[in-house]
Amino acid sequence: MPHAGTGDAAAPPIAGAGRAHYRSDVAKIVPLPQAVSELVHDGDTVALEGFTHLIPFAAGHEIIRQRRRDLTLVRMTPDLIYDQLIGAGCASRMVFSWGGNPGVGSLHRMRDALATGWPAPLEIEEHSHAGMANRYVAGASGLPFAVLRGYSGTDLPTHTDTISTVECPFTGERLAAVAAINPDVTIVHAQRADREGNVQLWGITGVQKEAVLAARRSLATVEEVVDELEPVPGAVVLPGWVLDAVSPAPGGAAPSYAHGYYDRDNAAYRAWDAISRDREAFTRWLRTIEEAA
Amino acid sequence: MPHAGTGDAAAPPIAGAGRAHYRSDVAKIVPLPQAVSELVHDGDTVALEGFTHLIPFAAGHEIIRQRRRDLTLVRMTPDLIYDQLIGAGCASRMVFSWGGNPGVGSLHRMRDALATGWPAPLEIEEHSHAGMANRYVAGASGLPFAVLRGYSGTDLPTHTDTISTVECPFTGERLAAVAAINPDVTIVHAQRADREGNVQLWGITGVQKEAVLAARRSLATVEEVVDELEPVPGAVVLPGWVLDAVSPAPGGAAPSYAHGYYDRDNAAYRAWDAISRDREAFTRWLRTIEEAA
Amino acid sequence: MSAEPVAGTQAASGWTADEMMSIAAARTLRDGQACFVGIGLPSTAANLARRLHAPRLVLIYESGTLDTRPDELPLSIGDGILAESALTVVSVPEIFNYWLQPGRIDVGFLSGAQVDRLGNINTTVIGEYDEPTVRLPGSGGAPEIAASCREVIVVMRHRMRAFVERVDFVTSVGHGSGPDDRALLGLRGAGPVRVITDLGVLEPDPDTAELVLTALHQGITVEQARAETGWPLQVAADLVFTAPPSTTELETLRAMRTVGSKEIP
Amino acid sequence: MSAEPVAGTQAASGWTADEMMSIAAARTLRDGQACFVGIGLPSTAANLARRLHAPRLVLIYESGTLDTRPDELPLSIGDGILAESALTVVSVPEIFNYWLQPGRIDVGFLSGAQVDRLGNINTTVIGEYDEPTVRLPGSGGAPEIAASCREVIVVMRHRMRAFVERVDFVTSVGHGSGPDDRALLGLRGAGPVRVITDLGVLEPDPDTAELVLTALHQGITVEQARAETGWPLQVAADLVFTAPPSTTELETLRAMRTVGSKEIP
Repeated sequence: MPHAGTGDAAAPPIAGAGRAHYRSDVAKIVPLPQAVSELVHDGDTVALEGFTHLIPFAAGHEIIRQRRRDLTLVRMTPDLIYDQLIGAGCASRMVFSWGGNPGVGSLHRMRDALATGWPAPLEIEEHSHAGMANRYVAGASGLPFAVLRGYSGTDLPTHTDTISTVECPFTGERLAAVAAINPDVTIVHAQRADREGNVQLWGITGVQKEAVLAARRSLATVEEVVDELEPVPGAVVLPGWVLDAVSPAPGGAAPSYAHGYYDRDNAAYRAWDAISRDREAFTRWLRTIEEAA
Repeated sequence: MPHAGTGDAAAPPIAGAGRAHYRSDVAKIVPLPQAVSELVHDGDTVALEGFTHLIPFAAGHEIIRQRRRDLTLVRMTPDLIYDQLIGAGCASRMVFSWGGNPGVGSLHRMRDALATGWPAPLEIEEHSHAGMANRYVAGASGLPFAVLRGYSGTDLPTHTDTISTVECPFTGERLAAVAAINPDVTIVHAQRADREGNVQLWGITGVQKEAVLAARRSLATVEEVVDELEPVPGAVVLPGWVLDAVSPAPGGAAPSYAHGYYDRDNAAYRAWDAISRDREAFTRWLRTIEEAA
Repeated sequence: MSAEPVAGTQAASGWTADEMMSIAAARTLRDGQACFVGIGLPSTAANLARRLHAPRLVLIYESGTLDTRPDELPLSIGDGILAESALTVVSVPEIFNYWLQPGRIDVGFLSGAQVDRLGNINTTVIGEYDEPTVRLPGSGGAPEIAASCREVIVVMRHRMRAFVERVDFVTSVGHGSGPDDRALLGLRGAGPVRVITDLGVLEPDPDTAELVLTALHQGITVEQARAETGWPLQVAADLVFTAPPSTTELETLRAMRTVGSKEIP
Repeated sequence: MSAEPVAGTQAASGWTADEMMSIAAARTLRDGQACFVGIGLPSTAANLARRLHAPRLVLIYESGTLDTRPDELPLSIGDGILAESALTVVSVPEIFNYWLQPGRIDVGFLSGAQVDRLGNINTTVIGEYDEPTVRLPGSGGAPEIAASCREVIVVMRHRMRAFVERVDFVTSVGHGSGPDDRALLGLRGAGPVRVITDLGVLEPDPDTAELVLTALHQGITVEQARAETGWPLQVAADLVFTAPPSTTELETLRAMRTVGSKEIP
């Protein structure tokens, strides 16, 4: 895998990993296999965020290759990469608000795991988008919960115990409350980083900033490492000191897209429907990923 | 006063004014005197926001000229323009978190009003920046309150009844709560607008977006009206349909600055100290403003 | 998924039932409104309205794209074309908290797998939650769109399995269990004011909040609508027929291309 | 406001008391730390540190400028130069909620009108709140900076009227009313670990949280410090003397210009 000069296979361990909210060291630019190896552990709560755009596929495939198990996968819009992680047996739990193949249909590996427990049983914790977004906001803000107008009258609170209510101390009004989410690791994909590990992403930026800031550890994969981050309208910049590692991964969001770099491969999303419907087809696909080290 | 072609002295009333959160009409580009006349009423709660940058001085002076009375002035960082409004007798109340002449010293008109009631008694409601920022966030979000880690152990809650506490329904932790703020009118200054009334501001953008979105009515004064809003890195864009009016006011942030247009007039801030210390000097200054219609 | 030719197939009338549905939905949007758009049928209808009578319709997608004017139809809620053609793009928390939640959006435009007699919508599961017959994608932005928009318009193909007495799961509240329920639940928008299908239009009865048939598309009968509705469908006294698609409407709709449509048959 | 020449005037020692204070404060910052900076003395010290031993010090101002590297000193917290030289500029709500509140800032760098025996800070009023002798600017960002940074460093001129037994108003909590108070109040940072003045350095006693004298600047005596302190100032057993300013430190400090300084004498 191509990577910038400062990271190589013999790079020392990532300095900041695991120091939660106290990370003043600059993110290290390290190869993706090392970053995943050091930052993602069995049993972790892992968020690979992205709202249709900049989905961290390369990082997800590396998690599959490293055969992580018993992960709790968190994401507002779990799509193909979560279907793949679930089918590969990496996950025991999914926390989400909309799970599907955008523009195509269902996630068949997720459905199979839910219905039959293949290859491993999958629990779910289900929210609305507004609820999930606010859970990340609370996590990023160092608060235990967030308040919103939501869920009232729906059947979700019956099934999800991270939804509750709170009373306004000024008006007495009852509002929905959701528990903060603080992933052990958040992984995002971005257009680029500078050599100090500052990361820049633009286009639809979703909930990525909040997901990174809510996490105990974080990794950004990037299309390229550059000398200078030219300002871009609408860009979100994540300072290197809130990231534990940055890994070059050109094309790392494909088949989703990277605004300004490449388009969404809609054919691949469509093709996934057939692959994922069939355990054998999926298993063959999985082998190609595992062997593409 | 220079203004764009679509607004003139005989312009019909602003369509959206007073429709609170349901404003789908596009902001009308109207002269500043008309906008202030229609949008700011005696007794209103008015926020003229700006964090050192883009302070809406021209709009404040127009409020002085139109002799509005009994206003509640809201702002995180009341500075010269609030000192001027208070000295001119427009205000009966101020809601704030830091009141001073940035880099110079105190607000003498504010101090005089507080100490002696000249020219009118002034009540205050005092918060921290974090509290005020979150009050605007709650207001912009249509929530009655916001939660934060703040105020604990300070003497502020004793004096300010819009500070309370709330218990996390998940952890039982007690956190600070602040009441939402929803000004009757928010006024901000921005670099530019397009002819549909979409407004763009950049540089230090402070809490302006939240202050506008929290308000029942809103006005943006702008350096210029342009055909097309070229995207600018870091810019905040306020769609015309959340504004009631846009008024051209070139130089309308002076003596504060407009990033990309003109610098801060530090000498004017320093000169204000002497003017504001003395009621007579202030009264002479006030006459120049009132006569500059 | 392609439309089943229930009625009004192109051969018979010059347009498909889906086309009639999209056109009828587009017509209900007024120029200058701010519209929170779900993907699929709502997105098609809203973009059609923008090309017809509502050039200043403000389209908002939950991906954070504000006042977006795509020249092709997006395939997903987060397509690049939505960001490129937007007045501005904000974060996902901001779109929900600052834009949707306070009630500043005029129209929420939704679809679903099931809608019931009282306009409640299900996009979560068919069957029991823990042992579903069909696991659907889930909530997405719909619950809060349904709660907070000034009014909600639902666009769905009219099928027996979708128009049910009571949804299996309330993902998004329509009129809850009756006309006062939204107020009791603290929901501030008016809820579904119209369900537009490929057969006609249903609207809540002011007294009972029950969806009743208020319009039929050209060539559709009350019996056809009743046959595809899972409750005893009432018919409004002033039932009307939808005006057939105009040439402009049809041509505009057919000229709209979906992003990447070369690849998606 | 110019420094009163209490001690170490330039004539006698080659540097002023204010210069020694800024240099001592700058020295306490470590490279790579994230530092939330108040305007005035803290800003001078932090920018000096960045030019000396801490080039990767991350400076954060409450105006929303993240990792800013101004080549002149800002006059206010919201100067254009802070935005122009920042890695990124975020909104004011974001700077408090996402950056300060979760405890991801290493050092909060504050000043004040009064500091007391237990490190509490007053920037609100001298005298009674409702009938103040002096109305001060108020809280600004200080209460939450003091609450949430990993540690707090206070920089203030050492004067009897400012170093008081008990502040007239607790704007920002130092150690509250004793060593366990921060934990009881739910404040997660360590609070003031050091008060750097133009006379020396005070640090909280680990057992009582009372500020005790731990260092004196060159040429200052314990008596001078006691004379300017409003409580019986204890002296640490291992009291040290601050190293005098190096030529590099002094030259760097003196070469720093304030924005618009031509106009501000």
